[in-house]
Amino acid sequence: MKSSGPGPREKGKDLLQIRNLHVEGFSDERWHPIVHGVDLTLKRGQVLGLIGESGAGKSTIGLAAMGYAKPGCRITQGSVLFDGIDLLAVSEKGRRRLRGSRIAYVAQSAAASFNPAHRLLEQTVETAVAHGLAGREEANRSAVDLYRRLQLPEPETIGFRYPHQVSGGQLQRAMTAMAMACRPDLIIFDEPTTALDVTTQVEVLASIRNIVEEFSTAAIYVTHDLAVVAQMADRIMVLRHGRTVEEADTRQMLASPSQEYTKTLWAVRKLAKPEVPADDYLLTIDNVTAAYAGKVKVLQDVSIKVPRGRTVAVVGESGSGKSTLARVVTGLLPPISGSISFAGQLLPTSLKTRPKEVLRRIQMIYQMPDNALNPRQTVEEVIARPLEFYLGLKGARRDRRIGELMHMVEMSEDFLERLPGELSGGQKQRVCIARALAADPELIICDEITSALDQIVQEEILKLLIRLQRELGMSYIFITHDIATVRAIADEIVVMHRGKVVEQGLKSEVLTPPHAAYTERLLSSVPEMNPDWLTRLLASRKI
Amino acid sequence: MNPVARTVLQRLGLGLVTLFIVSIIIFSAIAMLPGDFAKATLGQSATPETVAAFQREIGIDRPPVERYFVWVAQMLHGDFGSSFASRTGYRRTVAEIIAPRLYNTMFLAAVTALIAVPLALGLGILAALYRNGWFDRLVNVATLTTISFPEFFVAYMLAYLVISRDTFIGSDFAQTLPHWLTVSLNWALNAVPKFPTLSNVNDQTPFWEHLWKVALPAITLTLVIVAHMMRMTRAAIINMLASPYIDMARLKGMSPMVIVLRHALPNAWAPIVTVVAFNLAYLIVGVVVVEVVFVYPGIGQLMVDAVKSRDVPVVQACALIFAATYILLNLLADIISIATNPRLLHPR
Amino acid sequence: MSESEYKLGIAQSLIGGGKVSRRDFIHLGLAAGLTVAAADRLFVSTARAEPMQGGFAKLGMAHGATTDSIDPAGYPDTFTQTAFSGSLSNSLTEVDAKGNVQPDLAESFETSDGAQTWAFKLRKGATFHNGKTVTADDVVTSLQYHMGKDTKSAAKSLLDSVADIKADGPETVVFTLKSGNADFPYIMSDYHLVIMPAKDGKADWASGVRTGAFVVENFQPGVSAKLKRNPNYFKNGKPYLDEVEFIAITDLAARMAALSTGEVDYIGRADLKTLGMLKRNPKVEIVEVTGYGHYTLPMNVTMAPFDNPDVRMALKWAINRQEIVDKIFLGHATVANDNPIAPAIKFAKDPQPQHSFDPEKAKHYLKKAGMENLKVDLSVADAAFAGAVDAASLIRETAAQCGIDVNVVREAEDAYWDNVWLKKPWCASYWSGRATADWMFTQAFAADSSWNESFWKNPHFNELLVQARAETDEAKRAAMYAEMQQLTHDDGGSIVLVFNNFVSAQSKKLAHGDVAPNWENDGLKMAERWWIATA
Amino acid sequence: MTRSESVAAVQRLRRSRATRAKTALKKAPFSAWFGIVVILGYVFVAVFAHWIAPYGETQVFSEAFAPWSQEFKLGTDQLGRDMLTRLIYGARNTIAIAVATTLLSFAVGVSLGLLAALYRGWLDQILSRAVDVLMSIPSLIFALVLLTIFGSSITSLIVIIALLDSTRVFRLSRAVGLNVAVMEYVEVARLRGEGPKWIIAKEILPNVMPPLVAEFGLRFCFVFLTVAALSFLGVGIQPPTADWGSMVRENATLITYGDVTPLLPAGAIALLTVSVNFVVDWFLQATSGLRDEK
Repeated sequence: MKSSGPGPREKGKDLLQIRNLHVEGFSDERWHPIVHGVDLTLKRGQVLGLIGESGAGKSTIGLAAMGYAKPGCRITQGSVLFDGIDLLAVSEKGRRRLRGSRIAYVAQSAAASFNPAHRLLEQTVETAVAHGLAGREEANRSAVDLYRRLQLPEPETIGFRYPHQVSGGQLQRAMTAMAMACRPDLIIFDEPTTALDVTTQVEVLASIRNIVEEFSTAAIYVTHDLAVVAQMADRIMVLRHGRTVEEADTRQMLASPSQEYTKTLWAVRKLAKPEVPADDYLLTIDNVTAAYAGKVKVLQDVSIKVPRGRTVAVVGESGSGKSTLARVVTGLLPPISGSISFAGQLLPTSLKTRPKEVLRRIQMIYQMPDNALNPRQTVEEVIARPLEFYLGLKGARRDRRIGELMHMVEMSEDFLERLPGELSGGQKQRVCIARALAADPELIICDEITSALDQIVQEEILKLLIRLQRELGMSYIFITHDIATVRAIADEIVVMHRGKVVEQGLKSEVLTPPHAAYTERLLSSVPEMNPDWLTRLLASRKI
Repeated sequence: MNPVARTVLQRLGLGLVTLFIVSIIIFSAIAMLPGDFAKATLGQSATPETVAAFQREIGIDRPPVERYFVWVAQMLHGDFGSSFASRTGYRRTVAEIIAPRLYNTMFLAAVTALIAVPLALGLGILAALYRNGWFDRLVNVATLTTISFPEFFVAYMLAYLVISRDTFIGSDFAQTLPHWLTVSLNWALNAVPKFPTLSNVNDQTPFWEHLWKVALPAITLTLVIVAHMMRMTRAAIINMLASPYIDMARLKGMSPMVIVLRHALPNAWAPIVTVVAFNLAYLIVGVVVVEVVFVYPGIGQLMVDAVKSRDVPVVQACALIFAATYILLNLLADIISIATNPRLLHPR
Repeated sequence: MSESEYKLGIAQSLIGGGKVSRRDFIHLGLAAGLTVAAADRLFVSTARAEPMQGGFAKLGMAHGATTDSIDPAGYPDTFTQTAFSGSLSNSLTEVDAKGNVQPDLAESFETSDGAQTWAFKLRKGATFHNGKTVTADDVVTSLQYHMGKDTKSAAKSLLDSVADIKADGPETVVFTLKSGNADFPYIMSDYHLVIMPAKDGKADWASGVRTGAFVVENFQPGVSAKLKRNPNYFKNGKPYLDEVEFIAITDLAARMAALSTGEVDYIGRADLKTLGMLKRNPKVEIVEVTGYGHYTLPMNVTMAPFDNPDVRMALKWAINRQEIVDKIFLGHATVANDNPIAPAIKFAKDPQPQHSFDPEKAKHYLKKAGMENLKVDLSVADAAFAGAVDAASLIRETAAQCGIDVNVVREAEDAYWDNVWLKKPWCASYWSGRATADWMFTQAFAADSSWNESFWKNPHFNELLVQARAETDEAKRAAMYAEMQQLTHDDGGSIVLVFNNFVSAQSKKLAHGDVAPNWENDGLKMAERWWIATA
Repeated sequence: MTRSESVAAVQRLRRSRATRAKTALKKAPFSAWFGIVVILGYVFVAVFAHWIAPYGETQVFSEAFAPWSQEFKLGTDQLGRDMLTRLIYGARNTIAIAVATTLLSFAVGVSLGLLAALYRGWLDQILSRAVDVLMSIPSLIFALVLLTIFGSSITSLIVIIALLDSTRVFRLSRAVGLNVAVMEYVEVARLRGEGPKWIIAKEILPNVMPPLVAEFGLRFCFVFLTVAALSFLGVGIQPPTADWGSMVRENATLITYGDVTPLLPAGAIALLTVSVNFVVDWFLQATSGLRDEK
């Protein structure tokens, strides 16, 4: 963050020096390197952004900065000098004394990283009390103070709640408070906002930035999201496969990345499909209202039209009911009221009552390919089943078809006898797509299918989908929370909020102002590559 | 509504239904058994007339269905009825027959639980703390072995240890061993306290003597149940150790002991108490064999006797008590799991 | 005889009453020229031989169930029999160690008109525990308790032969029998037929007030019964013990363990397998009596193939009784010869030839019956008698050698007497035996007996039975019984395997005189007859 | 990652998959090895009992309780039957019964459990309540009663114990089934319109195997001990069939005198159950996801 006056501790001296760090991970009965010889230097009060795709080793390095290796990992070489102490050389006890007190950690999923059995306050003050840095009373008081600084609601009492009683954004801030409790010199932020909705993310980012600035704490900020790191970091280090690609000052890095790889990372953002107006409609959802047994309505009087051969992107944050919409269409959740008609005829509401033929014509692809593929079935079995089940293909004809499908999703046939466990995330998703295509459907519902993937892979998948639509002319309902993805693939957009449709129409109409209030907020919350974006946004929202 | 209260009510309701069905099952099972109380008691000396007279007196000449509903009616008035062993002018109520036996069983169960549960938890926690260390391996192998032994085998071996204090030297077995071994074994055996191998207690037995007499049964049962609970404790804790908030605790610089006790254990209670409850139930319901071996007048043996002699009212009562114990203990387990889980205790 | 020896003699006679201390006696012994050890040994032996007053004995019984009660209609097993019949109560008569009937609560008895009328004179001054004197009416009501159509008594059939009982004055009871029975006094010794006080015309058993040597102090069915001495028992001097506790220890191993750890002083039904090892224990004494009890394998002679005498004969020859005695009863039994009358019983006569294992004879009879490769089921359970199942497996082996395929069917232990005995064509059975030949035959072999387990109806046998019963000429009777025993041996449907011994074990601190053979535990009266020796 | 790298990765995985079993065995602790060896030994003996046993199962010799000798390696029992022979045949009979029982109880328990997990709703309710009822009746005594009713033939022994035991199997398979039933690939199958048979057999079952296999081992031991306990309480297997449980019971009193005879069958039982437990324990360690560090 831009040099905002001298903090309590003097700035500029080296705080952390990592030299020639090697880390290995254990899997498939043997050790193999994750990080090969990374060097890193961090000055007091400085914020360093570690960025890279999954498997780049950014989190591992973050943890190594605390002299810690995850279960199943080990640091094999190198030194981690923290304020002159080599964390790899000192005893476990010695490291323990530093952790929490002088080096703190903020984990990705606060929900999972808070102990569900204890109240927030206990956990916030635990380190301070355990390390004997403060008495309970004092610790509690300073905790409440931190809650206030982090703009947590009811700072006096929120500490007495249990983790599950607090929202995700608040938890993430509470965890920051916990990290700050001992006023550490260094905090490791490990993807602290990845699990949050964009609108929440903004607030959390803001409060984190303020507090770090206030105590001018040094920080390592690990993330895969360039736009985010651009807001938080003074310097950025790009990592790939456990090696440093390049490191530079934030602005310079954004302006002129020197490495090819970095450029490709930057490039992803630019993919955009020209929209095509609808001619006729395949699926019509009329005033559908749905609810899970006895609970509040998750869909209220929703009406959506899906044109044939086009893509309707359903955008919304968690709890907006977009996934429920998918369940209603597939028949997993029969609506309370309203009707759905498919290709002219009324669609039986519940799955059981739908004829095989209808089931075949509507297919679905999920967010987590790992969960969507049976780990005990080979790719071939996965793709073959719909062919046999729907089309009754056998023997040679089936095999030929399987070949074609693999070709369509750009995978070689030697993947056929593999199990999902042996495929990368992108490949798994391709198999899921192939499985959907096998039924040769007219409508495919894609539920957040790219959000679990790295950006480069995301792009490949999106391109694939676009191509397939061009060739086979099926319609997509594309459920996502990511505006970039929407830009990339949508013809029409439906914006949902709290189970209602806020706005819908052609992509160009929805994305260009004037927007509905919520859409405005949503769009404005999407981080931009500009380092000053957050500052400006906050100013404009005057938080 | 408070989740605990809700569960309690729900389960109690279900429990009653279960009890009702159990009573039907048991009743019909006994009805299906060959012979009846009269024939069973008269045994070889039965003659048709005597049997008939007997059946008339205790009313088992009536059709089963009628008898069942009479019994249910009694139960609803909280009357367990009277044993078939009663005679005109000499009533033996089921309650008075069961009471002392139930007390004995509870006594033994309590003693065992007081030894076994803390032991199991302690060992489990230590094993989890020093997992994959020699201690862990040792405990693991030891416990696996103890659960593998037939109950009566353990019981007899313990009895043997006590008896051998005197008889070992003289036994053939001792002769077959090398001298030094015999001597040292004998020395070891004499270190064994002279526990009674006969746990025959009655309502006049004073407390301490009672305690002394159940020593062997208690030890046997402890050996039988500790393993199960200990292993579950260990497993549950280690399971928790895989979760992110444990990593977090480590990164907060907490010591392994603190991590296990303050961060893992509180989240591991549910599975542990379930297993503990299961074993406690076993202590009350499943100890027939041990009772037989040590001639301990517990309720298990009572039920077996009653089944043998077709004393239906007693069998029914025992079965209901057993079922009730099982249900209540499980309910207790659930309550504890709820109480130890904030998510359930304080819903959003 | 020197003076000192004389003194010693006197002293010896006084030991029994505990009037001479061990120390003094040894002094006298030394004076009489004995070594200390010798004197001590003499003291001990004398002491053991002479009953001593006082003491508390714990007696481990092989039975006991929660359904036990003091109701004499029941008394199903040794626990209730020994505790409540033998110790708490008296019958009119008892059987002594020699197997002769003796007056017990009765003082004397005499018969008239061909043993059809019996008059029992009650003992003077015999009182119930509550002080009430025993009158003839008490006796009448007590016995009637086992008679009539509503009785549930196991002894009912015993008294079937009784036509009428009436009191003749307060001290005499007169029985009129349907037909003469010279052995009637024996029947009166049965453990069910105890005398209870009459309460408004009914026998009052529930109060537990009886005439016996002990009074119930505490009774927990299936667990234990504690009895204490009845100070004004009518047999002077008896009982010797102040207190006895009967403990139900049904598990064999537990019973043995309890004795060897000294937790009980006596156990009934010791484990034969380990008796040898028990003998090594210097503190333990083993008592073994050949009783009247015997194990049988009744064949239903009304069903094929057992309706064929030759088949029965073949089977009788196809069993190795000696092996069964040796292996299953480890020698603690006597080979029987298909004759239910134990050698100890009056008029017992061993029929000829002795049936033993002889494949040739067996095959011969099979051929005669025209049933080579015979196949039969043998239904057994240890409920019949301990070792029945093993015995059956042995029989299976030997029978196989005679070309008979015996299929051993293991029946359920409980309800055995209800489902198997008298139902299955060939099964295992146990008779605790009866004190007289007549009694035994009447119950187990008479055509009209409901316990005629082989359904054997041999007209000649049944005539003899009736004649012999009324016959008062000993010689004639002997002849008749001999013939009957031969009949059961040759033609009878019951294979009488062995006479079992009562094997009990006790710590040496318990002492006793000669042990009665009629029932276990010294004719059920051990509590009354035994004492604790000083040594 | 790019294609070439992924292929490399896959080859690595492929190789390891082929060798996983071997490496796992290599890394197996001593206890597991011990267990495996013993179990194999038992199976061998059980299968070839007829050829191994020196004498016939029910063959009777003159001397009862013969001491250990050349003729009778472990002496003879109370009827003069060769102890070793009885032990060997006992292995066959007892193990056969235990295996049959366990298989049956799994057939019942697993199928019902998975059905309940898949459909939930009333089916689940009914089954679960029924199981509750059964479990609340003391199984040993209940078994005693049932065996008295239906007679203690081997068949009824197997069926009764299996049914009583299947309740626990039901509980477990339902629990693990529930975890898998919520997976999206199951949802996919349902969306495709698959029937329950396919879903259970092809989608759920393969994914719940490890815990079930482990449970199988434990159940086997349990059944084993139950049979022993039952014959100890007097409802055993038809004589003269050799069976370890009743063999213990027949000679129990010898223990009082430090005689080892009754310990042989008891030991045989213990040894087998210990071994199975060891193997199961290791198997669980190997298959369960939790990798405890240190």
